[in-house]
Amino acid sequence: MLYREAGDFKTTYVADSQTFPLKLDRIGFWVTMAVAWLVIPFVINDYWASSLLVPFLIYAIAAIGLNILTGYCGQVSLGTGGFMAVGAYACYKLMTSFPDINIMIHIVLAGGITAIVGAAFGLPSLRIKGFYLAVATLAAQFFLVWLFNKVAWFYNYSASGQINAPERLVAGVAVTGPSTPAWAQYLICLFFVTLCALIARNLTRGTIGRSWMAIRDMDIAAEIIGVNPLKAKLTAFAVSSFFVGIAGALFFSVYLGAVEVGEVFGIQKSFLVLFMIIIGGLGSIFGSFAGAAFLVLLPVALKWIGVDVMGWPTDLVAHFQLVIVGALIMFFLIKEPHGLAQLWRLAKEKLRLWPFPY
Amino acid sequence: MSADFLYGIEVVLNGLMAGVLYALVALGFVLIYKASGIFNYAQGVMALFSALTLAGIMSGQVPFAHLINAIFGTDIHYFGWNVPVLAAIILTLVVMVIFAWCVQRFVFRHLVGQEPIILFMATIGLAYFLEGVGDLMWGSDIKTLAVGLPQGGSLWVEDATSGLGGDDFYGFFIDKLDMVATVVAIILVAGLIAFSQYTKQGRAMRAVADDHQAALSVGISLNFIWVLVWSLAGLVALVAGIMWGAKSGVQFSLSLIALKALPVLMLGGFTSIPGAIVGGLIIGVGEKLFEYLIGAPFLGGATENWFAYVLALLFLVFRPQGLFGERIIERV
Amino acid sequence: MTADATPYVTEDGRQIGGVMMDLRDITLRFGGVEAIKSISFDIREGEIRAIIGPNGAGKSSMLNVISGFYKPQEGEVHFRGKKRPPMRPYQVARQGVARTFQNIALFEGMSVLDNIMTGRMGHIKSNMLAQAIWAGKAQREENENREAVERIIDFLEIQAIRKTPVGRLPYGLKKRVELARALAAEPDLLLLDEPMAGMNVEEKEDMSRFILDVNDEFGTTIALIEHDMGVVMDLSDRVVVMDYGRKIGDGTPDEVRNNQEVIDAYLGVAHD
Amino acid sequence: MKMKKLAAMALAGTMAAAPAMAELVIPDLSYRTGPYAAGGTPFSDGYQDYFNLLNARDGGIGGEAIRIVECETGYNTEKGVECYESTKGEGALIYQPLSTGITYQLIPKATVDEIPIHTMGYGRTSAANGEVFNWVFNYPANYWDAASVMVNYLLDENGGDLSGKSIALVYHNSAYGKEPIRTLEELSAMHGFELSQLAVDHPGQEQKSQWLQIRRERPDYVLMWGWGVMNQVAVQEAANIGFPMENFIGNWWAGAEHDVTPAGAGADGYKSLNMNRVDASLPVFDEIRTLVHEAGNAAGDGSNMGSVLYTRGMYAAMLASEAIANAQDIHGVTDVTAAMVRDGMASLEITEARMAELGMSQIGPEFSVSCENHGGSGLGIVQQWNAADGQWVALTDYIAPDDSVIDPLIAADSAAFAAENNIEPGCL
Repeated sequence: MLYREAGDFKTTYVADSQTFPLKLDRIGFWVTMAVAWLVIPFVINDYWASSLLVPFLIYAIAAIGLNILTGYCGQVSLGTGGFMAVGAYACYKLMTSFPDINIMIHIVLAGGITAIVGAAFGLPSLRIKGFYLAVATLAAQFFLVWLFNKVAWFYNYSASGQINAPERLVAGVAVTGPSTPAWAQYLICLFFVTLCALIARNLTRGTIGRSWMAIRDMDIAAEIIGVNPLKAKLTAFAVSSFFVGIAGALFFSVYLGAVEVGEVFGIQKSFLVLFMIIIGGLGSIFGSFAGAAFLVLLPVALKWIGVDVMGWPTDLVAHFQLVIVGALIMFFLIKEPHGLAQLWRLAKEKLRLWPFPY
Repeated sequence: MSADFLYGIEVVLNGLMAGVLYALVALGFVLIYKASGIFNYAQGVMALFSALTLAGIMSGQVPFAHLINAIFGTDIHYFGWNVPVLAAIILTLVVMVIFAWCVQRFVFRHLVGQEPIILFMATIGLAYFLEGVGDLMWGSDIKTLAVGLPQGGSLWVEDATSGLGGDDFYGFFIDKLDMVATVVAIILVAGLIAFSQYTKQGRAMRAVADDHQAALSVGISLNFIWVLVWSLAGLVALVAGIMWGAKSGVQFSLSLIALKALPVLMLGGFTSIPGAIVGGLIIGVGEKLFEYLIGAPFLGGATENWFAYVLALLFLVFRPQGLFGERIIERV
Repeated sequence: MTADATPYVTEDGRQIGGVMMDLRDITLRFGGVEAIKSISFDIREGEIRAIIGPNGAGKSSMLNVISGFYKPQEGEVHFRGKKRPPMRPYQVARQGVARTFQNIALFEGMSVLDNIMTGRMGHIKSNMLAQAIWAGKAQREENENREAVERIIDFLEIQAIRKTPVGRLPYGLKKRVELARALAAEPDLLLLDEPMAGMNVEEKEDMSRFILDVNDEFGTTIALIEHDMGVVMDLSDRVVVMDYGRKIGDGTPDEVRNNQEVIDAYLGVAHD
Repeated sequence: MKMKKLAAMALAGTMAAAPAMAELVIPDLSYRTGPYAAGGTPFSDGYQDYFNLLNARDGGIGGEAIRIVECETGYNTEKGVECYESTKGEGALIYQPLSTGITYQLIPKATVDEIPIHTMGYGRTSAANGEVFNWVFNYPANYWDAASVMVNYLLDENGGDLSGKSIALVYHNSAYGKEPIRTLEELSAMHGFELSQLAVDHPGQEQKSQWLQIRRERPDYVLMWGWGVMNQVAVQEAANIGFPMENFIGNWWAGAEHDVTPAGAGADGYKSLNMNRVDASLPVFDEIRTLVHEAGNAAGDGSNMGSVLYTRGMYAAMLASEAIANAQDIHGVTDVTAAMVRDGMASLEITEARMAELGMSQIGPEFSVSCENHGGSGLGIVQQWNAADGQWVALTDYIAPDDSVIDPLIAADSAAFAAENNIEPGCL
């Protein structure tokens, strides 16, 4: 009985509403944080940063954002790619227009701009529901991508139509541009992930989170008992877009450094982030991480096994990768329809009983 | 009549034809959604897969040749025969029925009664899976579909109408392929309607669409019905795959035509076959006309992709129940 | 009979005040169907008001009008002496009107505690930024609300299921949780749509006790729809009877019991 | 039993992956899957087959064996970055990123890591300025050259005068597609032809609007910057509206066999640019057939040998191996580093004599690279599709672009890049 809750009593409401009510979970959380903040930065190299950890962290932010909208508030969105593009282009314009201001502020502001755009595109959600809304958010997706591609002001009239992140420093260390050390890239993303996860956690366990969930579970009843649907939906769109915008800004400035809107923030990105939260678990912060990990790390792992270990032709491995990822998604669903987060919860419940199952 | 006006009419005509092609894709979504409440994300990939299978069978390709060669060190690619079109289409349909059975047996039978979002997600997995299998089976090169469909503008229409305008007007351009697509779409829809009205299976299908429980209680096998609708969706996917593939060759991008169907579905509703047709026509005409009148002259072009969605969105904001939906009365 | 609105004290010592809500000539139509035909009645402070009638009489629609979900085509709603302007349901709720639903409308994906906390939506003052930081005012407020909710949980004796997801609860408990959610709003007017439907005798007794206690202890005005005549007659101070969208009776339980039109409606005398 | 076999395979795999001493590591960022696989597969086959030929025939380059590390990108930028990061540690000597998106990723990264990039006829055009882009090479030609070559070809067709002619540009609505616009606008002002632009949104399956517009406006020529499914559909639609195919010219990424075959006979007469000559009778193919394919070392199934993109891939491999050989000469060692290969590229000279010696006479233009000019000569040929024979036929010899138009554009764009990124232009 390594993992247990017996004897773990709460004597205050504060203690009762904390993020990890169980002591063991708390210890696990702090160990993870310690490793993430104090160990990984010292051992990370370029490959681990650019291929695995940085994209994983950024997708986790985007997934948290979309999970707030879809998982907590029940509004299915396929505009994530477009909103990420807003974050990226806002960040680019801010970076190049006000080069003396700290990039961290630019990234947060980019999130804020995205929040405004997101709330504006959230307006139809007051009339349109369910899958119809999902398809309506595609209008945002296609329009935004077209706009950033078409209006040269957004890419500072560069001949190529690409946007390039110039070098910016935080505390004397480059965090964007080619000479960014891997650990700095990683740490800035980790900082924003931690921040976003914290904010998301606080919002979802409080009043506003309950109003989102109420709208998700039964919107009419929610309104009748006093939830303002306009406010709940628009705040969900705004908060969600804020995170997605930060993810887009980081994706452009820290991770890729150069971006073309149609290719990087196309419809595929919207679907990918949606897949992450569904696979990870709707309405779960942990699920956002799990889903991002599943779809970022699994393909790389499969490729490594197929190409480097088994020595198979790369194209066969790529095809098998699709087959395996697809089959795994279906398999997990049949075993546990509520995503990896639920699977994890069930595993923990089993652990609580282990080794005495009754 | 002025040439500009006539060209406007030409744009509308071609928009209608394009709309038929969009509707063909949307139809597959509607069939499955109506009968089982599944929003089938894999419909586009099914179109790709069925067209790949058809092209592969016709040219006598060995399935999984690349895989077999990689494992056994062999060098096989083709059986060395060509299968006639009709036989190949029938064989492809057999493959699609087997596929439908597998989908039902191995995936959705285990997910009965789950929430729509979970069913949707399962189709995402299915899309990945099928895309991978399609590549493994038939390779990822572009295949030419020589099923004997006519191509090119109809000279007859062009000649007959060239006198309408002045010297600047060259007559209406109507693609022969589009005309065939229209005819095929009409036959397909008529066939589907006849099937659902006049056959036992069709009536059972409609019963299931109306009420699962009630259908079960009168002894209809849900399993059978679902295999049936997935097979029908496979048929629709094949037709859409042939029509689109005739233009571009059969290639990966064929799976992206699903995106063209989404605004149509928004407009026409996920459960209405007439909605899919009329929605397709409205989207086709709307986006082409917008590009002709506003997009190309004032906005720098390439507006069709987003305008289709904006059109559907505007429509829904003013009429949330869609084209043929009944007025929604909310209850608690 | 609505004219006489002088406060009085009931036999069991409860305080009945003046008119709290006054519905005047309410007519509600869905397309061509008239669900409510020019109905007027009032609800007085501190009383338990029952609305009865056969299925399809328009009772739930009436509650929906009161809670602002349906907008009547004709008629006026007066609340605390003032005409109520057109309002969204959540604004009505924030004026102190809470309710339960005929077919339980709990938030299935949330725990019992969260469901009840949702009822306190109107009592939250801290803004989103404060909530995001989760310190100071926001947390203090959360704790105050939690204490209020815990009192209701104690009151309704559902301590043991606090953290349980609502979806896993049996029917009777769900009904109780829904009542708790409505009470959490500390309403002035509580609307109960068939609070005892589908319950066995013991559960009905429990629920009746809760309703009386709520009315008694918090002084909450209650309007309820119920089919069980025994319960209605025992609980309520005054009863409105509806049939086919019309009001056919209004008065004390005894008056209603002896109303010929009401008897006809309930005995199923054919309409012409 | 099964486990044993798997373990043995795994072991063999790890052993093969362990870097052996003194070999020339060349990554191949291929895309054999995804929407553009039809173009990526033959290129990658040609690229690898040529290096395999060198291994089989000459024991590598200068006696050093070549090890190819293939990495599948699916033409996806993020996967491309993953591929770059996972292969650079193995001692990669030169990258051929093969996609615009990946190229833009790698330009800054590879500059910091000091590994040369060769973007042959794609990527960032202003990388031709070697003083700003020390580590990036885009010889033998770039997109702006291509636009100019097309116009020069048309000038030639029209007796040197294009005034009053109308030319429509159908382009992929992306950074890649927009590349030629500035050059064509300059040229239109210079030669007096009227330029109209028609954007086609990704992916480009539905182009009815654009081609109806072309049918209405009847431009004299249509130029195309297309990619992927857009190419096949454009060729089909052009044939549908009865546009004279000989007046329809694609760039060199819109001129492979698979771009025209789906349209069948309708595509006959369609023209495209090419940076390399397609000639299935080149002696080098015989060598590849006997020494690589028959030895069982072919990268693909061998079916696309001699095709446009296979030839281009092989040509790219030849340019890379020549640069490595040049580096070995310069530095006097055979086990060269990436920085040495850069030197080899920066002083590369391709002559007809050398190409003939390699069994690929006339495959590309003669050109020389210098520290300042990383762009080569910018020459291109015009080829035409013969649907009956299923062959591309070269119509012209190598045509030169108008450097007086392009050079200032390159100077301006690279100066902007240098300013944005605090680069002090100069030779290494």
